[in-house]
Amino acid sequence: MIQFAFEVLIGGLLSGVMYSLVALGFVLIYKASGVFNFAQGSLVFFAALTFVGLLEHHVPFGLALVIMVGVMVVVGLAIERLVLRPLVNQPPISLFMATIGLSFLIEGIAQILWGANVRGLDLGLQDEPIQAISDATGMNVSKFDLSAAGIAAVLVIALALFFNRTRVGRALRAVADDHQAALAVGIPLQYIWAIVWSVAGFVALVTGLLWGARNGVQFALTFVALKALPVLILGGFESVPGAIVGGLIIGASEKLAEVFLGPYVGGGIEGWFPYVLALLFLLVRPEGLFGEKIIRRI
Amino acid sequence: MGRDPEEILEATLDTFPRLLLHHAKVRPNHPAVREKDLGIWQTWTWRQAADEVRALACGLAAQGFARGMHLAIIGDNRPRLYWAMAAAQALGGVPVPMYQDAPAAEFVFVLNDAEIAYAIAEDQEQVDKLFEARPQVPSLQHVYYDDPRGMRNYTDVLSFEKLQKLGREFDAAHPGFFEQQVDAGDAGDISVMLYTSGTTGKPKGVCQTHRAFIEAARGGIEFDRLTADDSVLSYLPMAWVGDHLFSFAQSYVAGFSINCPESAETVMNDMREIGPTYYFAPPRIFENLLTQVTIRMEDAGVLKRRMYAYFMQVARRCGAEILSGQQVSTADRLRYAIGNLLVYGPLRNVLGMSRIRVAYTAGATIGPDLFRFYRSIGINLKQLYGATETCAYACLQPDGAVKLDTVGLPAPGVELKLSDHGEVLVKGPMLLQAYYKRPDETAEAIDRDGFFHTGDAGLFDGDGQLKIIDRAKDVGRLANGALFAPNYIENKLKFFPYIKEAVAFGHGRDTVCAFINIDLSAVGNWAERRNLPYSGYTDLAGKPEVYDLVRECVEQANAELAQDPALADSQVQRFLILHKELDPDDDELTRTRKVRRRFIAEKYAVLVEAMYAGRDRQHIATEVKFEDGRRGVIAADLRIENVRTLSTTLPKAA
Amino acid sequence: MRDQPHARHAIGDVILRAEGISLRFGGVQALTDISFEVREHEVLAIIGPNGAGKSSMLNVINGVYHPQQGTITFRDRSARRMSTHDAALAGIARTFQNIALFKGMTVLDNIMTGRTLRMRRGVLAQALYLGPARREELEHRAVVERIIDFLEIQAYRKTPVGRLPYGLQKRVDLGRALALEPSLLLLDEPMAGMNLEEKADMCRFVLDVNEQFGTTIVLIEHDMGVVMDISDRVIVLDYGRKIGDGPPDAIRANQAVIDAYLGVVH
Amino acid sequence: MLYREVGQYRTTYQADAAIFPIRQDRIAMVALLVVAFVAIPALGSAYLFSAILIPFLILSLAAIGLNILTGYAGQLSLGAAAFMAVGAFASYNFVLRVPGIPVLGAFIGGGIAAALVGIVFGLPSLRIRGFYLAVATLAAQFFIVWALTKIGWFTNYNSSGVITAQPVVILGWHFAAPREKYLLVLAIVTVMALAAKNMARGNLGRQWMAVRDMDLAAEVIGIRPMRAKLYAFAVSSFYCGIAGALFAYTYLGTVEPEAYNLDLSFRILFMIIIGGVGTILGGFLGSAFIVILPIVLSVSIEWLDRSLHLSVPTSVASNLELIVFGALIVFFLIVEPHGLARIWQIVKEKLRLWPFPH
Repeated sequence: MIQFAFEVLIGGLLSGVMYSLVALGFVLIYKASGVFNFAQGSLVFFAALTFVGLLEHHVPFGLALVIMVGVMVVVGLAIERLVLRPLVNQPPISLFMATIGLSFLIEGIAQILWGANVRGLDLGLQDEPIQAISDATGMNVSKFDLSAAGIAAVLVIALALFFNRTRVGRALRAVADDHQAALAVGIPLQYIWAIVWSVAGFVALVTGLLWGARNGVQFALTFVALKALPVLILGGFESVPGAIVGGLIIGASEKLAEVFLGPYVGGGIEGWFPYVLALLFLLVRPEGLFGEKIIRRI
Repeated sequence: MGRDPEEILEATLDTFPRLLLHHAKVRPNHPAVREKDLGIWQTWTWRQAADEVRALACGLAAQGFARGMHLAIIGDNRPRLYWAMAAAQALGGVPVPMYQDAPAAEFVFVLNDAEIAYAIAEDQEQVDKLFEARPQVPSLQHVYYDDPRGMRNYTDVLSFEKLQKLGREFDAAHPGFFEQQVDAGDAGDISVMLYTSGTTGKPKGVCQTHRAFIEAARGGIEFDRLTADDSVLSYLPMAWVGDHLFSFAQSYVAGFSINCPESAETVMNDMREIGPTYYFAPPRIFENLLTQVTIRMEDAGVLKRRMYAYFMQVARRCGAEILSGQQVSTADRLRYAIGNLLVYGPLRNVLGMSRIRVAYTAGATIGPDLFRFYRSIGINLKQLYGATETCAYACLQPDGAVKLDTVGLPAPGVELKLSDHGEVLVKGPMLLQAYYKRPDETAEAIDRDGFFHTGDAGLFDGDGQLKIIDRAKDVGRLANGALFAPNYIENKLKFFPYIKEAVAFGHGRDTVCAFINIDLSAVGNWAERRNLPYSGYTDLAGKPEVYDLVRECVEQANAELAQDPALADSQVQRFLILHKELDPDDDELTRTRKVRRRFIAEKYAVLVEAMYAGRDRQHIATEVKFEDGRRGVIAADLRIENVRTLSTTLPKAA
Repeated sequence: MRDQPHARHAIGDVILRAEGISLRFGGVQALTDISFEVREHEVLAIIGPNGAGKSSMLNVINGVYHPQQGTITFRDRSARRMSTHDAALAGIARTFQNIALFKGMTVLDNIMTGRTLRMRRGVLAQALYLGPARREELEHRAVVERIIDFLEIQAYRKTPVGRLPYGLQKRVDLGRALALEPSLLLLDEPMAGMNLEEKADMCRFVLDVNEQFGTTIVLIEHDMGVVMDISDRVIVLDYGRKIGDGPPDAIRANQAVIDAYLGVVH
Repeated sequence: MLYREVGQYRTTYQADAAIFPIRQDRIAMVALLVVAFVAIPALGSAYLFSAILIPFLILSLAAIGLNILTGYAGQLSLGAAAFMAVGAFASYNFVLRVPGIPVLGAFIGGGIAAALVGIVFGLPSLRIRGFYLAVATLAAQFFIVWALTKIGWFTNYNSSGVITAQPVVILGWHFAAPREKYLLVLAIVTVMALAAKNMARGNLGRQWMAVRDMDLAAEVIGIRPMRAKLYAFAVSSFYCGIAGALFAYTYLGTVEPEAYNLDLSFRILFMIIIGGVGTILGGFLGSAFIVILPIVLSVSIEWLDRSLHLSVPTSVASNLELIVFGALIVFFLIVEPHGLARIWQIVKEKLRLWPFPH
């Protein structure tokens, strides 16, 4: 029993890492431009679908990967230029709604380009238990999950480094703290935004590939965005570590809940459990795990 | 109810207090006064108005105001100030409305001349001026105010409420007092004293009897078939004879409602809301309105401007004719109908003139184009002629016989003739009784046959309509003996939207020269459209481009003058644009904005000489008074320019 | 407003007492052990260099901030943590340094919001616009119209406040506060960023309020001329401490104050 | 241009505070109502009623509801459809389990149920703002739909988890034909729209807008932001609840909880963005737009098919719809954040000032 629980927990944590990955996409953009980018999920979907589309047209894997990086960067830039820049200084809510519209737009385009039916995506990782671990502990830990988690972890660390070590990263943090000040000290906002959006595009690609490979490339991918929301609430919209920790918590807890609570209430509670969890958490700590306390000024 | 036959009724209704009580009886719930206050049109019926007046009159009586005394009334058009007039009259006293925008210094003379002991002021501003004047006005004892704003620290003033409260107590204590006072009144009593801001010298108090104003009012009412259901916007100075006739006398005779705007800034809007059916405005207001219309239309899109231009041209062609019921082709009638839907109707609507049945203008000559514009968009604008001394009632233009350059036929009950010098003489029940304490001036103004000398030079046209050329005393002669009518020339110039004021010189000289005041809003707008930067009036006035603009106007005016042999010689040869706007506060204009030609000639003698000496530049520094009383100096180096003139022999321009 | 004017109200006894107020934000010490009194009908000015804690002081008085130490006693109610709502109920109104009007609403509606505390009708009555709800609405409209008239903003009644020039917005802000018919009115830099004429008007309004309705006024102001003209008493803050308290002339002479102000531009 | 306002002066605040202070507007409104209540029922076809007008009206009502919460009170909600679901299923159960309850009564019951649920999910708004709150409403969206699916009681243990709306009988009159249903919906929507307008222009509406524009200032002048927000949630959910009930009883007939999914919530959100945030009119304009757009699209695609013989796959139509919607949202947010309602308002102002441009 305990063992099973542990197994579930690990599974949860592993998928949690991927939540973190998605959440990271949100955090980046939120930090830089104060936008909650609801379209992140659609980007993931778009990325995965296009990638598969390329493969289907016999584009070699590597090349497809390169192309996709380019595509996603371009898409990211386009969004920044065509949607967000005109909306700069609008209330955050309008920006948020704009990204909702955006997500519809992207999903529509993606499906017109590649059709709506579910595709498989093979990254050469089998979703099978890792013998070694099973033998040692008797627990099933999916090879795929582990490696996916690995990739995700690498990316997360890379990004963290990027934002803490590089000039751009520091500039970005300055922007996040105070747009005016950033402008004042001569940090080119729009340049920063461009970078952030292309990075977000890239993150979306990776996420798309991992999730796509796991659950098949399908419209459901867009819901990844919805999954990321509670993660962000736990972690706080502005905190990279928050996104990571939040992702793990959500991933683990939802799995546990599904397995141990689900049966009593008829299952399928993954859909809302993270939210309720996040909400309860919110009521205790409105600013999230790592967010700073808001002082209301007049 | 058994109405007495008209004439008996009229006989008994021979003073304003009696008229008031009459309306309170026959149309108690009919609106008498409306005022835009606290966001809505507060309304008083005739009965309520009568009660207010009663309380006020008794209050004044309680304060010792008695028959024959004078009550100064100072402020914007407010119901309570109109009631104050009736209240004073009810007690046999005489209301003396004064121009509210005059500075304290000007108050002093009138207050003393009229031996004012009681004064009702609208608000703190007016009370302050009264108190400023008080040291020089020993007679002034009692001051009352309408609006308590900021008045709490004032001593020995009484609020309107307080006065009325005293009045109600007094009324209760002396039943029948009010009625008995009203009964004691007589048609021959002085009903009001209006001070003429005479173009020269100190103002004179014109004493008018109840009879005079009631006759004048009644004449006008019958002439234009006004009824109790008409309504008028009361926004012109209460001290001005026109307002007294339209907003007081005629309202009391016909029983129609007067409407007081919320404030000076909101007049346009308030007019739009109320939509008066009977409207009076001096030409300058119609002029400003038209200027605004033109300016605002210039901001419109191309299509709209085209449409506007087209239908305006249609209107110019046949609008006035249709209004006067003349012969117009069906095609034009159709075009006009469409225009009425697309342009004229909406325009009347935005101007607040949709419901106007009769509109009058007077006080100065109105430009033909201006006049024609309003008639052509279907507003029945007419001209009248009269003076303070004739209750603003001497000539009226009858519907259907409206001309651009006349002031109409002698009004009912008015006898009118020209002296051999061409001066207009009138006689009738509406003549003043006398100038207050000026027997000599009175004798001078009214000859032994009882004709009043208006001081205007005029002539009758073919249909016996009167045409005013100029002030009789202003009509001069050029050195070559040709006729020189400065006003006539100035008006011709002022008809151009870009020219606000003009002063022509030429008496005893061999040519005519002129000062010009440009219209800041019109020229300013013109400048902006040519993105011509300017820092204010003086700067703008000095711009060569502006000089060119004005020169064109002057040349057109010359062309018109050239058409009339009698006036051809008074074409303007040279002009300059003044560096400051002529201003009543600097005594350059009268309160009714007539130019004080002599005064200006003296004040700017150096400029006049420069013009005739043929110089083309002249430096001048002028002291000016600002609203807040501070003084300053405007100095400028003025250009003087020549203008092309035409010889009479030229064929008439179309 | 057409009621009988009263002469200037004589300054009465203490209605507000602040005792040992200290306020911190995280590490920042905004106010340190501040005590003072406000007397009925007086005009009290709080001055001090930028960041002296003036606004924080007002925010403490009407319950926006809760001091870590000290108590505020208003009339006989004494509290450390007075909620903004209690403050409003008790009759404390305020205006804001950088105008906090409801941008999306007209001048009329903005001032109407100030009447909320006095409006009782329920949702259903409002939804169906039943007699009582309608009557209530119109009664309060009448009151608000008097305020509009008092502040001479008739011409802008139905204009969205966002479109008004700065000076007028400040007036509307004052009007909204007046709509509470407060007994204590807190004005946070009512004349900041105004031109001479606007300042003169605002001064007149402030004095009129104080004199016509006897409202006690506490205001923050930088313009020393204004402060000396209109205030009965002046309190000086510097770095969250009170360094002066007394009639304008005394303050003008006070050395500590002068030092605090050295190099501060007005 | 058609306006003739001269002489329309007001002597009472009552008249000044009227919903349509200008006579011409009142006339137009009456005319519109006559058309809606008399002309259309007389001429309209069954298709017009059940495929266009009924959904249009119902969604307008939902949009009005959401607009009260998001437009007036400024609380972004992504769960409108969930509250519609509550209204629908509650009404169903009221009719089912309360013998002899009038259908209208059941609808109101449904509305109230929705309002209560709304308050529950509104509670977080007392502590959290903006996106955080949006997430709370998302939670509502998922949780409610899940609960209605999983808990059999709601669907009366129907095997396929759907409910079939009982016949609508009011005072013995059976509303079966599309025309009758249309009239019923129209009547309800008219009344509720009026009520909404009254709240919006009254004390409640001012509190909502105050909280939306500057909540701290609102608090300082004595408004209780919490109460105002909860009222907004309650009223908004009530409107959505009624709309949901009508959706089931007069439009779909047989409904599964999934009919009220996130997608519907988004559509309603789009309606108020396109229609106009913070206006009652916006609800109708937006709804009309979003109901008609797909029809226009599919028709034009069909036409393309037939005329150009390019066989467009059916999926394209729906995706095209997504694209157009998405693009429009972005477009409106950028170009006219106040939506069609503002455009209409501008046109009206122009007409009033005609021939002047401004």
